[in-house]
Amino acid sequence: MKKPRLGFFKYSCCAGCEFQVMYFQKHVLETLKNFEFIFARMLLRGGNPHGPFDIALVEGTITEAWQADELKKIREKSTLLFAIGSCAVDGGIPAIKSTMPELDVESKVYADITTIHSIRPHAIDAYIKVDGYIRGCPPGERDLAEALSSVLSDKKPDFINYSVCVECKLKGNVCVLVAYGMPCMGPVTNAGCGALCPSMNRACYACFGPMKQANGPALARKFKMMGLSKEDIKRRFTEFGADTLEFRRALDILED
Amino acid sequence: MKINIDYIARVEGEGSVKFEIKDGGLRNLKLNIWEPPRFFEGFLVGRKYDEVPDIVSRICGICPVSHMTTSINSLENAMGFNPSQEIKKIRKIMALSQIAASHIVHLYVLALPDYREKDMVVGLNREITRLVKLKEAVNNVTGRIGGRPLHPVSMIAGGFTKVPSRDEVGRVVKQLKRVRADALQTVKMIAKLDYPDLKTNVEFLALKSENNYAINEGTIITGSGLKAGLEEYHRYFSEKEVPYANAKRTVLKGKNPVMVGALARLHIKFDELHPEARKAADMIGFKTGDVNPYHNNIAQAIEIVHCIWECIELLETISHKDTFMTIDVKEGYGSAITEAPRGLLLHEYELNRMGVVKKANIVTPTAYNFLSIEESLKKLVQENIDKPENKLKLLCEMLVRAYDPCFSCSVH
Amino acid sequence: MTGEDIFRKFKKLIPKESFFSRLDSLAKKYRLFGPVNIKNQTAFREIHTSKELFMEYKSTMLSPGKLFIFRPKEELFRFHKNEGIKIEELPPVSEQQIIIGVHPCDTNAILYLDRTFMGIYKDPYYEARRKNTMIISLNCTNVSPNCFCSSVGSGPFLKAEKGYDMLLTDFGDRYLMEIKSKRAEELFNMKGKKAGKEEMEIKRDIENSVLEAFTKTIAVEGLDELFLRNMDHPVWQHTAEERCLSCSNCVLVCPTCFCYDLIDESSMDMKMTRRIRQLDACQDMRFAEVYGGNFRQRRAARLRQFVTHKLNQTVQYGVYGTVGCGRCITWCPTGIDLTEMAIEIRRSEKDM
Amino acid sequence: MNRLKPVKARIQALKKQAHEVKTYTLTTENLPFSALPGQFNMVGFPGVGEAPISFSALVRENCFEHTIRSAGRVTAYLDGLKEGDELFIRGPYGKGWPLRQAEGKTVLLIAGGLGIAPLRPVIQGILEKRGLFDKVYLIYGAKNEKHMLFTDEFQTWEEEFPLFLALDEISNPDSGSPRMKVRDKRGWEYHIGLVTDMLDKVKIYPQRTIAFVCGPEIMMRFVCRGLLLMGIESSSLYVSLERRMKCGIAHCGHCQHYGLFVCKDGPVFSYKQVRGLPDGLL
Ligand SMILES: Cc1cc2nc3c(=O)[nH]c(=O)nc-3n(C[C@H](O)[C@H](O)[C@H](O)COP(=O)(O)OP(=O)(O)OC[C@H]3O[C@@H](n4cnc5c(N)ncnc54)[C@H](O)[C@@H]3O)c2cc1C
Ligand code: SF4
Ligand code: SF4
Ligand code: SF4
Repeated sequence: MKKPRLGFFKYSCCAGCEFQVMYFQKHVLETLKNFEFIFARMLLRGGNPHGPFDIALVEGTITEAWQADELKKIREKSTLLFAIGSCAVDGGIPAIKSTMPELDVESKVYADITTIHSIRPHAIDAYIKVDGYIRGCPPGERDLAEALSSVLSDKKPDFINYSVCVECKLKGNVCVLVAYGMPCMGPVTNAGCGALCPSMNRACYACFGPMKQANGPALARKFKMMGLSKEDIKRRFTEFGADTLEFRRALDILED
Repeated sequence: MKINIDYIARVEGEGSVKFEIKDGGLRNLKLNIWEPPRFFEGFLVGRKYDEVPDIVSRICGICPVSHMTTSINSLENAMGFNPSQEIKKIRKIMALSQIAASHIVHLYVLALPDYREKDMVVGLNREITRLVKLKEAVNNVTGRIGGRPLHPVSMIAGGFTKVPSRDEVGRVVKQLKRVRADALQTVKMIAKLDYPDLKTNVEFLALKSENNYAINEGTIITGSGLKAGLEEYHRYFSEKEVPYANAKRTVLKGKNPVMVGALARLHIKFDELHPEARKAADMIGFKTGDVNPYHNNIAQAIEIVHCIWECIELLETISHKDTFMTIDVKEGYGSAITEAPRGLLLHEYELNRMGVVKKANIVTPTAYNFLSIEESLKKLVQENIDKPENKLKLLCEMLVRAYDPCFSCSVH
Repeated sequence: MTGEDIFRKFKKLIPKESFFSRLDSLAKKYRLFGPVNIKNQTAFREIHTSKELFMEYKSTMLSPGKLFIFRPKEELFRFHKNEGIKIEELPPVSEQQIIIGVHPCDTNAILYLDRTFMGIYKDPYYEARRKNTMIISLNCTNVSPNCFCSSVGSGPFLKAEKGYDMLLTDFGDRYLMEIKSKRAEELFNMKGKKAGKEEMEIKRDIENSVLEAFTKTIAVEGLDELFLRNMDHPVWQHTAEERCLSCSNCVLVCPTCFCYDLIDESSMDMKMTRRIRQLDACQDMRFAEVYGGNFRQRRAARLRQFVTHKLNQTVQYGVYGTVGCGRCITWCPTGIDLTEMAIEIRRSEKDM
Repeated sequence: MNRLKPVKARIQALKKQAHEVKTYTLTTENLPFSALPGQFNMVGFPGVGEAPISFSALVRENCFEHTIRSAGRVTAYLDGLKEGDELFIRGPYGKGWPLRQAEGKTVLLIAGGLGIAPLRPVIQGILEKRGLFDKVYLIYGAKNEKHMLFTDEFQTWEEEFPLFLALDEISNPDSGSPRMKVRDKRGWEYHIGLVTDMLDKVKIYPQRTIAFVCGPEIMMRFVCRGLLLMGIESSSLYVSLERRMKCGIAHCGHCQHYGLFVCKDGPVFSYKQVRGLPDGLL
């Protein structure tokens, strides 16, 4: 069998996703063996950024115009293109920037912002069509394995898209929201982490981003009833969801 | 002749090197870090202290623990909170395991292929097997305590939300013990590589404290004898913007370009290294005072040994007591400096009385190294100016890689 | 199901210590599960000695039936790819096990699961475990605010006569032990005072006093028709939009919800695929998705499916889907209460 | 017996029926098993999953058939298989069409789109024992002529009973003017319009008529209402429902339709049984 040609592209992010492939203990040997790495800046010198690729993995938020242009070219050269990691999937941490006036943020960091060319941060699907989302920050092992093994067996991947609560219950954790009153984002967050935070006695902070059927406003209302301040609620919904409608919608109920 | 290395592969983040050779001389050498800025220091303003560690952890996918620990130390400092010895111990275990993991990846995946005339680690099967084994063992330490090795979740201001049980710790230790031989093997292998010659006049910079290999706290010490406490930081260091790079550059006023990281640490605090690591250094004939930046790789290998041995010792004394304490939220300013895998990392914050960030500043290892990378590159090019372009380019890339820069960190 | 053979059902008063020490003596042959206290919560766990048991518990988040008989997640098959595909059927683990202290609601929930997994089509995994599991039920004397078992006839005292092995009632320092199966009779043939009329009267008195502790009730008469008349009642829409998170907690903690998903996971070397069964939830968007649409696209429709499956839809098995344990109310992050929804519907009909 | 355990089946023949639709002629080791028209198998592949698929022909000469449209994960994978390849099946499951009850009666077969597939075994059953039934009509509609399935069997069918064919649109209108009818190369005449338009063409005694309807739920809704207006009892109307399914044996709960398990109590239901239930369109 011919090895699928793999390209890995990084935009604005911590590069953790590309690293997660190395953290991918159980599967790292097979991954290296089963794929032909055509382009992966962090793993490979040289390489061919122009493809074509059987599978392209794109990490990072789009924060500069050239990235969007390059991304469109990669899309054209790739049979399958997956967004990997919360940055690429829904804007992730870099999108927090969009909760405040852009120039304010930029001038807090650089005295001279004339050399800065940032645009409003967006997930990659703001610019191109994406074949699948490998969620999480860092991406969940199960979905990453599902994406790669699907390419190898030529089928459509089946990604997890229920809430963190489902994994939490499957693990038998005592719910930290109901039992201990912690402001857990689990009910609106896409699973894939194995309900990590509740298992570690803390509230989920939504690093896997919103699930498709999330009801942000309802959870925000609950937090309000629990006594969280408007600002605190806003922060919870914008840490990993500043660029998502599901979470942005939650802020509407804070207006009155 | 213009020489462009459009992007430096196998480093963390995005940067390029450009220079010109004219009339046999070098002109305009620039390390252009074009990693796009994400403005962490900007959007941290308005966020509450309890989410800061989770946010700053996303500055870097290789040293998230360092960013978390440094921010936590600094926030606790701002609120006048003193963590227990036990908390400090576990934080050190986290840091050591992450330094080891980072070095292991750097040596095997990023640096080694050059010396084996390869573009990528694929094909080096024996090494990959050792890499996976070592990495699994050290990641397991970070992962067991933190919940996951990358962007761990149990580390918060005030301590740890959960600490693994005695049995779990026992298993982790057992696994660490099993890779000790692989760590020593790594030192041997890395020492044998054929490093290019280069002498630089960098100023080493590291943290130091008595009786232990300083990681999460200590006094700032330089090779030429400067000693500075955290409160004096801004007297000695300044940060400058560079028009051609998105990263800022940190300089030590009135001194040579500084170098931070494993080589600097070994130079400054060789005596505090774990005896096994010192033995390993002797075994390969490592001498302090070595100013060839390429040898940073050797220093990293020695540090892996240190980290694994010290981790084992610390893990064996975890007591499970006082691993979490509540913090009284207060207004204040605080800062902290630690040793990240690649060198000094500074975080400083100003909080209002709700614990909301009013001001944030982060200085990363690569910002310190920025200038000395450029200076070393200049020296390297000048000394090898007659070499064919391809060879010269590779030498430059190898040099940048030897510093193990993290461009993502430097442009945060 | 157990208890088919003829046996002498006995009723005895047994000192608690001797009951527990009998349990301990069984620990070698049987895996024991029971309620234990963890950080002011009670949960069913495997125990090694009866000292771990906390029999005075109120309620647990997960029910024993959906932990130890129907498993939340289990591997069913392995497909090995090696020039052709071989199917390896993983036989259900069939260790002998005893679940101790199962409240009447949860016992009834197991009887409900039996209808699904041991009806006309038998699930071999469930069946094997069911047969190898002894159920020691415990009449409930600790009512929680969300319990409404008394309204739907599944508690607080167990009325079912078979399908479990033993029924305990707390008589202070003794248990009233009522044997319901032959194997229980053999294992617990212990010395104790034979219980007669008098004890049964005491039992009734305890039951009556427990009945007074209920704060939540639901009127079941005409419930079926009530819901069928009100499929488009505004309560569905506004509860769903304002409060339902679609997080599926309700379904997962429900002791009678049986829906599952089959998931295939392949190893990266492509040599092996595991077929795994895992609890699924009708609150999930994908649950009812078909080509060209989704019959429960709306959040309100999904919420209604859950509530009516518990309080209506008795055509399915001829009994209510709820056992009144109140878990879905307790563990719903926004506290959505199916009994209140029924009340709201009833009230609006009265107002008309 | 473990009913979740699939068995291997080999693709003996593969035939492209229409856009994205293929008919798979399969054989397995555990033949012959007996299946009824309207029943289904769970068809799938390890690592990909399973999907419920109706028999489009029952077991004959050690083979049976499924006609599958590439609609999602499992079916798209099956679409990539070739003759001689293996796939996995388990079944048969469900209640089929009540063919015995149709004996002696006028039989209306009404199909929309892929709905013809589960009705094909009924047609074949009728053809085999034509004498047992009174008048038979087939009304069949599809999006356009390219989506018509089993067109090469129309000839045989028409020898025994009339066919009324309808198309939503013509795929390549050769003239701009709107037309009510069109003929294809083989001479089949298609009405342009809805399946329900064709109900006028059949002449029946409502009390002695039974109807089997299969197609998209919204189409079945209008057809059934039309048939009720013609005077047929709702208990003599049968429809086949589609719901998501994972197990096929009334365990996994996915196909629950208001207390009914479509896999066990259906997929064929009398219209009376399912009319007006919530979460459905009937
Ligand atoms: C009793 C019965 C008999 C049947 N008989 C036949 C038959 O004979 N022939 C036949 O072809 N079909 C038949 N079907 C239908 C077939 O089972 C379904 O089309 C089945 O869903 C296909 O499975 P799949 O895994 O290929 O598709 P799935 O992946 O399950 O997709 C099903 C639908 O959901 C949509 N979908 C899936 N995932 C997503 C997503 N992430 N986002 C948006 N939409 C999504 C798809 O677009 C598609 O429309 C029958 C169904 C039943 C119940
Ligand atoms: S998604 Fe998270 S892990 Fe991935 S690159 Fe972004 S910050 Fe890093
Ligand atoms: S702890 Fe959080 S994720 Fe877990 S069930 Fe409760 S709300 Fe959901
Ligand atoms: S529980 Fe939430 S924040 Fe924690 S790892 Fe999972 S998705 Fe991320």
